[in-house]
Amino acid sequence: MTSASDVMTFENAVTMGLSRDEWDLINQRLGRTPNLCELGIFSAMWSEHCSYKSSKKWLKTLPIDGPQVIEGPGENAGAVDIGDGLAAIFKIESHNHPSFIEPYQGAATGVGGILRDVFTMGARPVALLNALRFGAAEHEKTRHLVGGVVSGIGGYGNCIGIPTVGGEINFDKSYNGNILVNAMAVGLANSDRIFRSAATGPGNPVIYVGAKTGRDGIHGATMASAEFSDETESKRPTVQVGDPFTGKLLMEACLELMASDTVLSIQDMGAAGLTSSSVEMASKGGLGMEIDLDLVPAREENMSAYELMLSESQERMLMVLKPDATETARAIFNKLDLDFMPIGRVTETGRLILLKDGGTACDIPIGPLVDDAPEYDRPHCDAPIRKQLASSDITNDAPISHMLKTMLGHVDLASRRWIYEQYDSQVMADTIAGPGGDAALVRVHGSKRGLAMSTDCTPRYVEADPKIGGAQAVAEGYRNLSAIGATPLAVTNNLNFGNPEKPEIMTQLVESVLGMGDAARQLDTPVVSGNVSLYNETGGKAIQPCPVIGMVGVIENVDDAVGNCFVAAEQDIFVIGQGDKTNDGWLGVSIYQQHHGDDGIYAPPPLDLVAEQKTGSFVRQQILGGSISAAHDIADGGLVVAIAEMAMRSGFGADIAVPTTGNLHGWAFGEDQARFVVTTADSQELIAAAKEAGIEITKLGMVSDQGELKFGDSDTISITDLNAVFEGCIPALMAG
Amino acid sequence: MQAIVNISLKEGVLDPQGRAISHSLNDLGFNEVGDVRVGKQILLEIDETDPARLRQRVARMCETLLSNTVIEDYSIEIPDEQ
Amino acid sequence: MQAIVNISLKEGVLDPQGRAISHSLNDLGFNEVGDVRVGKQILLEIDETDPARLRQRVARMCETLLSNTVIEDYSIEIPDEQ
Amino acid sequence: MVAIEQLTSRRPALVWHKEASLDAADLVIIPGGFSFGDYLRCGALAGRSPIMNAVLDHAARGGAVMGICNGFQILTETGMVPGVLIRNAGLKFSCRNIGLRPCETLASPFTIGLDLGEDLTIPIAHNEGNYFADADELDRIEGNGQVAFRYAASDAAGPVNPNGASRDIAGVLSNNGRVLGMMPHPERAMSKLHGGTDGAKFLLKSLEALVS
Ligand SMILES: Nc1ncnc2c1ncn2[C@@H]1O[C@H](COP(=O)(O)OP(=O)(O)O)[C@@H](O)[C@H]1O
Ligand SMILES: [Mg+2]
Repeated sequence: MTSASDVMTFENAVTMGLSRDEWDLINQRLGRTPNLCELGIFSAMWSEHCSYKSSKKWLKTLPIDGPQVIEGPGENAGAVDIGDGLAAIFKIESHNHPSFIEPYQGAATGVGGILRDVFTMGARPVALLNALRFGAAEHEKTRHLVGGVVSGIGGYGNCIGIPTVGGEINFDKSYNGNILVNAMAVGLANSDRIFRSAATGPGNPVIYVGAKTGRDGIHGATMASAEFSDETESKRPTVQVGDPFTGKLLMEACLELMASDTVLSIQDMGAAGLTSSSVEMASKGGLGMEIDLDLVPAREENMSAYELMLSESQERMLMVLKPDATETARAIFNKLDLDFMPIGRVTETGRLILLKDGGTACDIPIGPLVDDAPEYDRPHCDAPIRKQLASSDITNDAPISHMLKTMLGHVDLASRRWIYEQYDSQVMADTIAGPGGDAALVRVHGSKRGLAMSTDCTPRYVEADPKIGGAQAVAEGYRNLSAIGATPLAVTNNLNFGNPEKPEIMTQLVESVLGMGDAARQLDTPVVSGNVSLYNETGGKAIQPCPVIGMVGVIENVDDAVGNCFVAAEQDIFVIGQGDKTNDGWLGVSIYQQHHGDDGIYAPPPLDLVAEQKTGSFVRQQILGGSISAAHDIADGGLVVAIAEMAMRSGFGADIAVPTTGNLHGWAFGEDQARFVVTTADSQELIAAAKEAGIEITKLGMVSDQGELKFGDSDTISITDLNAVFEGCIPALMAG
Repeated sequence: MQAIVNISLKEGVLDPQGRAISHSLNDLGFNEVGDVRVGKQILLEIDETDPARLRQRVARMCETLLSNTVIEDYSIEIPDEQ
Repeated sequence: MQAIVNISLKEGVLDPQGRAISHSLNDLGFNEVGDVRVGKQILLEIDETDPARLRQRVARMCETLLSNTVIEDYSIEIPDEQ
Repeated sequence: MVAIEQLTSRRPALVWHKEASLDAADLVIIPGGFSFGDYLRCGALAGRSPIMNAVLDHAARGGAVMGICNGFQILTETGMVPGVLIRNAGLKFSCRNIGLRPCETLASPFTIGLDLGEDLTIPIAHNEGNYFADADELDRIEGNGQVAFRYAASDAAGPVNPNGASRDIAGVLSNNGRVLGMMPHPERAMSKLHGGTDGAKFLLKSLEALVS
């Protein structure tokens, strides 16, 4: 069935990223040597990207259950119950490597891909978020990459008509040669109408729909699993071009078809295209599949079986339909000028059989592709022990206002307006709170219920202490949702790390997954979906580890939510939560420390998950009960930065009392966890409630209509001055 | 001197814009239209008198900024070149 | 047969994209670059064997769809024409 | 759709772009979005879709048409309102609130109920909203009272004119005042929770004038 020249050798396997053991295993499972197409399929399915071979062991330790969970990891996206018979369906996914090579298209297709994961489940996407990491602001490539990625995200999301409501972005030199572009999509479906990918019913037709297949993105999955080198930049055709207009048509056609009772199973063609979609559908159903590759709609001539199976052309799906539904389905796709082609059928054989040009191009058992995918227990070591930075070792006597003003121009603190104004955050008219708040809030169309969401990670904490850092990402998401009054429900995660074959990198992965698991358990936010991106390195140097958390929660009535701006003069300002008892503030690996040009790695702020849950719940209850009028969690930059943010976005000022003991800059800029700044119109009630709940509450001062921040008696700065620095930073960076 | 840079998508790279235009032309009754590809044409006024040097410099501009050779090809025309 | 349509902005119409490119090139050290204008180049595969008729049809396509004559000029090239 | 339903308690009819005819209507609204991916030029491909002939007929009979954002771009592409919309001067998509100033115009159902002194706060979200016409044409439409709105203020940071539009023009009328094209999205300012209520105010006044 295969010609002699098509019989592969170990050398071929190596070029596809397979090891000696993996090659031997393939030969053993097949009982013969694979041909090119078969080897390509094995290499894609066994790539890090598709098989999770380095991370699987640790992902299994994450909590995935809870009464709210409808669908945990394993499907295209996770699903949680949000009440009213509705499910929120969401996932995050990385498109790091393609975005470095072609920032616009890489980011755009990242968005397109994650949207398909969500609507494949039968959900209408309602919101997009992202998490981005770029190299140092002054690095020669940064400006170009930021510009391209941001317009690519907007280009796809705006055009397909899904609002981009939130995200995060940081800069660090470790990303100079390897940026991170993680995209998250959130959708809504009826809980009893969720679609899954397991193929059913031998004999049922397998249908290809969407755009035609071209030679783009061949072996993207293996590229995403390989370390970056200068050579990668010449691996040209691995980048795909997105077509949001076709994406929109495909989404509408799929949702229309799913509203009828005809789709048995459905799977998008993402990484490794037709290979992973057909193999996963068949394997989940415990069945086989036979596909006639001559029937695959192709954009180019003479595509080989290998190319057809590994192409990552965008905007395509594979489905199994009820046999009598084909013509109704065809009509829907044809109306929208989309390809619709029965290309094969489900079989009982447990094999993947591919026909081409009258012969068999591939005949392999599906079991080994999935079940025998290698799983490694890679060596790791103890996490490094970090010294604590004493606040007095770094602070000086400069007035708070002076420090604040310069810090607001720090690229990791400054206003993100330049970025998020390029995203249509309001399309579909249900965005209650878009970018700029702690969590975004999107109303469930036609109701009062709202979905809250955010993405978070603080890589400098993860680098310093991966276990704390992994947990902190969850805690920060929890805080962000609590700060608007929403109840966190579940998370999705995107684990971005360097080369897992290095023990110190593997340690980061292991420890941060363990920390993440602890936090998700304590905060009752199970992990329902996720993605792993490894080998984020250039020239042997790894990125700062970045396990991103995307959190989703719910609020019964969006009218009850609060924002993070002051709302009225003369309201009292409080800090809720303990912080550092000595009043010295935690400045190790803070923005304050960075701002002083000290790039030492010290112990990150300690994290108390019980305190996180207690303070978060308290703030949420007080918001819903109406006694908090605005809330903001304290994160990067500490207490005074949080206050300044609440002021700058509102136009109000504040009079703040400063402590007379302890370290003043530590108090102002320390990044102690589990804290919120809130305002209230009824201090008595709030204080009483805090006492009763055993929550620390400290009065900071009062909102004023003076347009300035006053710290104590003699230190004052105008909001206009702060805004100029805050708003000016990123536009200046982008203008070059 | 003037230089013209034509930038087109590499063969095999999807051109959604071209596809949409081809469709639309067909719908408007131009049934004879098949494949359509859309590229960019950039006209540069450059303070340089030597055509050979000009071509070299423009090629550099293409590589560093004007085109992304991952998905695009470029070609350079120098109208005054003889 | 193939037809190439070059579409450029009319003189007097501001070209912000061209201006941005000129700026960026200057920033990158290509100080010799002055004015830059960005246009479109559309390649059409057309089922037509007579160059004269082809040119006529393509002109119609330009007028009806391909260019917005309020701000754009177009020119047509037929490579196979003699 | 939702906005109109909210204001009139009547559900507007939705028309597919491949249809060739249009039932009698008080007002045809061409909403925002990215029709056909905005390929070639924004609004160009949609401007030539079959339904547009019916819209042109409707307008020729004196029917009212409102084009919002991409709808405005489609109206310029079909020549139903003067001028064109080109790429934002900043070369970036821009989504934010702007202040919109109603101008003195010829008699038009869209502007008759508006207070000249009172700016409206309404969001924009577009990549190609930079209104362009040559100086003579601008003089002409200003002279005729065809400029419906100008950009007048911006929130916090950013310039008053968000896209480089000639003479700050944000919306124009046809020469009979029955067709309006505007870049800002009134349907995105329909409630206090949701961008303010100025959009609702404007839409309601237009609808009152149109549906007697
Ligand atoms: N870090 C993670 N945590 C939890 N689940 C994960 C993680 N990474 C991947 N998964 C789950 O593994 C499955 C396969 O993911 P992926 O290969 O990214 O899917 P797709 O092919 O749809 O892109 C999904 O169900 C995903 O949610
Ligand atoms: Mg998927």
